Amino acid sequence: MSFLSVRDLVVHFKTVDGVVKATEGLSYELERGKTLGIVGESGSGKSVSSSAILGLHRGTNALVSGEILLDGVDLLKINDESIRRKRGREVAMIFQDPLSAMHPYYTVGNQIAEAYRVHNDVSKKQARARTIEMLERVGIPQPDRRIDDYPHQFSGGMRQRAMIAMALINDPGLVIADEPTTALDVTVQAQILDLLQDLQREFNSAIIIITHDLGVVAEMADDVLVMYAGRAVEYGPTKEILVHPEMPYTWGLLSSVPDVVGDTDAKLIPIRGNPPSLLTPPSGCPFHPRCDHRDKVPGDLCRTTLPDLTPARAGGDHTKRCHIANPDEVYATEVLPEIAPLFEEQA
Amino acid sequence: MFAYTVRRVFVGIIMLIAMSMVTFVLFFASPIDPAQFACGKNCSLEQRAQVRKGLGYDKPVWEQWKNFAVGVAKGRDYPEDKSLRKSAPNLVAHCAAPCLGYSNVNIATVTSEFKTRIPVSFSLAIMAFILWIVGGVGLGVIAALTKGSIIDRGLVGISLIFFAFPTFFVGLFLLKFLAIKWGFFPVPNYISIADGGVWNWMVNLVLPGLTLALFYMAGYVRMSRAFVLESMSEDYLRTARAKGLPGRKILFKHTMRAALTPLVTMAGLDLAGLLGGAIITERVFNYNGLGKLAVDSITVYDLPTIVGLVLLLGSFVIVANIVVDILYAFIDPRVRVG
Amino acid sequence: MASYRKKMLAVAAAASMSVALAACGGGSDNGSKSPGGSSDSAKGGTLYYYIFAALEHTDPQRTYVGRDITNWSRTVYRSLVTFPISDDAKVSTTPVPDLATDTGQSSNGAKTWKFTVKDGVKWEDGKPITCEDFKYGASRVFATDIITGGPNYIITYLDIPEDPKTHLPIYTGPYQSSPEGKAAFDKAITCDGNTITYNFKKPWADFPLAVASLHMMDPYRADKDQGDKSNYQIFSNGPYKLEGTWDKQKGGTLVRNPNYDPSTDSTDIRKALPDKITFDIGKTAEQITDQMIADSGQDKFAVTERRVPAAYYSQITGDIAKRAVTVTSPYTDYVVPNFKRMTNLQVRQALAASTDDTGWVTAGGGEKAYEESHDIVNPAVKGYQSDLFPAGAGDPEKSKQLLQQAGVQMPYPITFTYPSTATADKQAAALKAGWEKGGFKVTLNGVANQDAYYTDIQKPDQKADVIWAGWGADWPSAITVTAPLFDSRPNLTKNSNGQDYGAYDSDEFNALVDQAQNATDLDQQTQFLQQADQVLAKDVAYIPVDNAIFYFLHGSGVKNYMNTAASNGFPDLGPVGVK
Amino acid sequence: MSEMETGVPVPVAEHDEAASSAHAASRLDPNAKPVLTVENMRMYFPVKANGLIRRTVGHVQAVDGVSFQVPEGGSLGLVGESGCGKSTTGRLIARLLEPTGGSIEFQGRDIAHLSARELMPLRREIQMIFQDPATSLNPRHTVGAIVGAPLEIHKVVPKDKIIPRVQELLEVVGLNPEHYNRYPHEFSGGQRQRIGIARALTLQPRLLVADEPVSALDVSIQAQVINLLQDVQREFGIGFLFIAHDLAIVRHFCPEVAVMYLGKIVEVADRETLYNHPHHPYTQALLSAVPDVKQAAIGGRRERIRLEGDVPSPILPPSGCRFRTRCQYAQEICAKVEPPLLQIGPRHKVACHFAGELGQHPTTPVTMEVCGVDEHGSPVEGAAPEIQLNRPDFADRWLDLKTGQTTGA
Repeated sequence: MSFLSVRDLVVHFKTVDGVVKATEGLSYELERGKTLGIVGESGSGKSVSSSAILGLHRGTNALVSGEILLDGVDLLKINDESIRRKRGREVAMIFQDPLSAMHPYYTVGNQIAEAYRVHNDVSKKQARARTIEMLERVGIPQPDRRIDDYPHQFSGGMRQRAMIAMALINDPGLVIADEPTTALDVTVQAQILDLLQDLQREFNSAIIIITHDLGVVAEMADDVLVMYAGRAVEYGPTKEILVHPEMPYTWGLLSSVPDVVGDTDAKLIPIRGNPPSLLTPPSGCPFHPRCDHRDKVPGDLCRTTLPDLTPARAGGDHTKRCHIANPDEVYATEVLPEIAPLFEEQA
Repeated sequence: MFAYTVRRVFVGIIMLIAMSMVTFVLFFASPIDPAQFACGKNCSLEQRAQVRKGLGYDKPVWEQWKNFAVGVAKGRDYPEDKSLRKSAPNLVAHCAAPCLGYSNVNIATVTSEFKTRIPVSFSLAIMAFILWIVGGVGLGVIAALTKGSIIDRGLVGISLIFFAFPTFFVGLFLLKFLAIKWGFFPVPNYISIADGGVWNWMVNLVLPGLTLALFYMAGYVRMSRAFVLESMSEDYLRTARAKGLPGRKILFKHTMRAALTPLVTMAGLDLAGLLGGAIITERVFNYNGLGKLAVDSITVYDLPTIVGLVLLLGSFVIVANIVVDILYAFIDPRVRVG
Repeated sequence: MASYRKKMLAVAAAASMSVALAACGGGSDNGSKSPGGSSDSAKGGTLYYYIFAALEHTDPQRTYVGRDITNWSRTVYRSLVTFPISDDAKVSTTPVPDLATDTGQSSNGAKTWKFTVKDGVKWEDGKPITCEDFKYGASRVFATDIITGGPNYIITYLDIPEDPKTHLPIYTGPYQSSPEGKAAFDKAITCDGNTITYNFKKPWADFPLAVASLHMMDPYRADKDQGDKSNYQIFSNGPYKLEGTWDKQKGGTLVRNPNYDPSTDSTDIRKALPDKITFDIGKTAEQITDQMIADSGQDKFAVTERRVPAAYYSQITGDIAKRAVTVTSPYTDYVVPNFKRMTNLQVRQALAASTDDTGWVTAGGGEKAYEESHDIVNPAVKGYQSDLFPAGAGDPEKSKQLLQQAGVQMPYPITFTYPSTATADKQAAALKAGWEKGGFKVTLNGVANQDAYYTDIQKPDQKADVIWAGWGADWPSAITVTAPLFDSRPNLTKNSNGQDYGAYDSDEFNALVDQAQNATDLDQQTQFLQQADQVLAKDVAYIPVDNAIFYFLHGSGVKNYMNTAASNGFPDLGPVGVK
Repeated sequence: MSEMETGVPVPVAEHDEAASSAHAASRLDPNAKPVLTVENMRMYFPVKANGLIRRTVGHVQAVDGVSFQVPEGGSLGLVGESGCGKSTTGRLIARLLEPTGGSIEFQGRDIAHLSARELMPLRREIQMIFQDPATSLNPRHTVGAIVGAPLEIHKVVPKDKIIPRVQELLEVVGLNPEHYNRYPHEFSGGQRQRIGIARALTLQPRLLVADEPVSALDVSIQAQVINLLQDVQREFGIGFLFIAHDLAIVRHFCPEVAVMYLGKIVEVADRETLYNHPHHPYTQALLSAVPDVKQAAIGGRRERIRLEGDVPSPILPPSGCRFRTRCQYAQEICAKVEPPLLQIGPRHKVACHFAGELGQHPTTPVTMEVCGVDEHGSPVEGAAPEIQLNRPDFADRWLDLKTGQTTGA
């Protein structure tokens, strides 16, 4: 059994306008020392599903079902106090905007030490020593002095380092990084991603990295889960997904993002229309209203029937949710030539 | 911080000077002749001119203001008639520096009038302040924590009712039932601590304090509820939960501190406003505080008292602003000047 | 001359937000009840007097509020002559000797008045009251820049030349005056032992009435005078004296004056039964009424000058009603046509005919607040005539007929200006309804700024056709009513209509006023004034709309409670006792 | 411009189709005349002392001596990390700020110090698009009012013609023209940015300052908006100053790109050169830091150049070269002499003493001659620079780094 095993996870929110189907039937596995990248646009359910692991939806209007097995324990079945004890100790989270994610009125050190003391019966002094140690580990210069700074006195990169220190101080088995670098500059992003990888090696933790940036996924993740309208639409090893994507939405993501290398004349092909409402998701394949390859599927299948998550033509652990019979060929002949000749040669 | 405070005080003083000027100008721009008022209605033009001279209102406005300013610095005599000082010295009142003026209506210097009024207004304000902070914030937090429940809606609804009722109505209501009819409280009458001890002072302040507090409390219930709710949706609270902190710690350490900070500003300024007198409440309960003085002096066109009050109340607000800012810097490290 | 009292109280009322603008103060005994009971058995105890607004002055020469004039008369300030205690208005408005041995001797066609001060009368410090003290008191009125706010008739009557520059007497009071002024004053008022003589430039037939009604001729001790600083000083010569000092905001307590000798006084004027009288300032009408209804503790021994607010009328029943009185006040409300705009007599007559007096009174709160009025002169004032105006609900048919005769377009458009309050708005609406039935088209102009109201309506170029005003006599003679209000000569100037708000100007009327002022005896004077009032009625110079009613509660422990003409309709402290 | 010409010509309505069609990157027209020429522009924000008297004790040198050109109908990209001064530059160009020094020549006229009144007509010519469409649109105004407001303010068209004009504009940016009476919150983020673009187009500007126009949008939507901006540019011949931190987006949109660091332009070049042959260590680090899908996908990522630490404070920038504190090639001269923006190719300028392609940085300063210093940065007598430095445009002659000689085309 995997270290983390999410099975058929459903997260719905009851609102006055109706039920928001934020996550539908989501399943994935993750081992220690490995990284899973969850990719999707805003509102695709990627953050919501991860918050469910920490039980952060408890006590809200959310309806959560399915199984989340961490080390064999179903996190959805245990009581509030038990999940609280796991938070920050077994599962830690790193958030997108470290400025708003830290309390402005308490020092950085206070907030990190707090995360340590709540799970460990240690003195203030011990907690402080441990905090300094962690700050040093995440690369904050003069940690014994900076520990008493307030978040606003840190730069964006340092704040995110501090957040990482806070997340890792209890040596958690699973770290969920929710858009950890979106608010950061590109050079700082590179620093942080490097740091995360270093720490992962050191602590052998499992990491879920949630992002909209395929580049980050490509560099960080062993596996990728592409989400659209609350569902997994493609899932598999990163390299597989990026080189042989079999789902038109993944194609769209690849072709609508320009790159800094390669042919400067590469075209930018946007995905039509807007992301769907989770209140009234489209029937059939949720992507069909924006899909340019519907014509390759006979009849009205895309509109009426939700495709199953089936093994990709390329085989392996790669699964995708699409009715197109020969997606690998469509990609190779129709999509790839338009966007990146570089891939053509390699593929 | 020190330099900042000194600078703020300096700006405050300049503002007070400007306020006193504006008050002088506005006073004389009013269609009512203060001399006519003092003289009475069956006053001939000639007599009125005499009265105006006696009050010193015959001089140009700027000169009157200048005399006022000199008085603040050095003190002055009333009336400012050197020959009268010689012929009938016992008629002349001396107003020592800092002289805010001498009221012909109250037959007293403005400062001495303030000395008797300030304790009344302060006592009332502080009693009200304590009641409304304890009640308003406490109930607001309860409402926020039970958001959407009957308790929440009930608290918000009741507070709205008190907010909507005019203060004089609430005041008369409390007075009539709690004091006159059922006798739970004495009919309020300001008794200083020196005269009647802490207990008497307090018991007499309960009803007027409550009258004021109910009005403010309503706002504070809703504000603290909103702030707590807002704070509960902050990212850093999600962080606190993700850390595995217990609920109690999240509420008291993380939620409350952030939620109640903005209240400090409002409470400080509201308190400053109240120190300047609660006009209606003082009227209803016959408390001779600054608010009642303000109404009385405006009705009888008592310029020295009006100017003095403007400056006093202005300085309350200015001081409160400075204090609140300093306080805020202690609460919120982001505001500290680095 | 005039009604300062009125103005001051109106302002106080506006500030209190509790009482309609119209009416307060003054006195008549109509409808007052005097519960019986032996006065002697009520000796001792403390009487409480609840007052709403702070007193402007306690200085005798500056006191001008009817309530205070009579309160001080009964307790601390004795005058040469004063009014006795009586249910009978006629008696209680007829002066009797007080500090003087008689009610004064006039000569030289009422231009010279002579009084002799009684032996044995003393100040609170035991020193005798001398003629010089009277003279000093009168002299203070001339310091018009310091002794402000009080009645100052003697400035215009006393035989002292006028300074051509200031148009004021050359004598400017005891504090600073030219030697010539001082000399002129010394000639105008002379002391011969205990006899004081006043020399006037014109006849003053009702001088004793003025002395009894006001405190301007009271004695004053020069060594106690601190000018403006003495404003709240009470240096007594009556049965009580002030304990400690007068607190402007809270009032003060009167206690017995050991140097008062009752043998120099009369129980017809002062019974002085309570040992203490506490004036308690600041309670609102609502608060006072609540306490009076509850009638517990000290409230049992309390009287007040605040009228019962209309909201409480329904609570005054049974035993409580026994402690309530309605008194006709000396205050009359009236409207004047603007003679610059309503020049046609028949139009004014139509206005008078269609005036719905009954509607006005009902809208104002009914019989406990107002009564219909027939004359601008109050029923308690000498010269009152009950047949000048019919009052009632008006006669619209007659009004229309008059307008037709006048040959003006109908409906005839008019603007009515009045000080706006909740009650006054209702009353104005009632008047409007009546007038419109009578063929007018009425635009109401309620003035929200009450303080500026009188200044506004004094403007000669004002656009109002009909103007509301109120008046109360300074002393119970019509000379203090119609003359100051309608004599065009002192009133109408380029910049102001003075108190002649409608700019009424009649030689016939002015001549009758002259005759009255030059009359050497009161009856003769009254006769001229009645004729003058008839001229006003004939010209429709005014239309009276109401006399204000006082509706007072008092505590159950108050004995011999009375509201007399002498006390201007307020509780009379002369006879009252507590048990 | 006459009244007649102010109307907005309507291109073929393409709405959604236009938005979804594939677009190649914009191309450089080397012969285009400049619409905007900025020379030595500086913006210093005073820093007040904390003492009793609020003395100015220093300046945030947000923009310090920046020179560049935007060609008519072309785009110049401005990239850099937060705090580098790129947004301030944009706001200066749009004259939302008045520069401390230097000139901003727009259509041949220096607008750097015009008064608010003189700027009025100019506001029609230079428009701005902001990052966050949610906050830059007044939520209480309808889309029609927002887009039509400039028409009303500048009295360009009669009142009754405003609505039809607004509808045309909405059509141009691919929105349903019937939605002119809706409010901003009724639109998605991408649609709101379209509204912002329509508003900017209302007066047919000659220059658009686009400050991070797509960074708040979802990835799939970013491409739609970028393509729309390309359409608009082509259709109306608008010059763009395109400010973004996303190097890939800039690369796609702008044929010419300037890289800023701490208030200065460190490198400017045509796209090809800048992305494929960057010569400034900062540009190299920046590019290497961008996570790259394709490279990663086909076997490991590029070697990343690690930049240590944070950007120094713009109040007290390092002496000499501002990048030297984080630069692995820095030597003595870098602390002493500020490297000039030196032209090293037909359309390539770089401000570095050791400019060179990655891994081929020279060991001796290339700027000794132009700066008149020796390799330690000490002045050398008699050296006279032959080349004009820090000019906004590109000269015909430049310093060839390979030969060390001044050459020309």
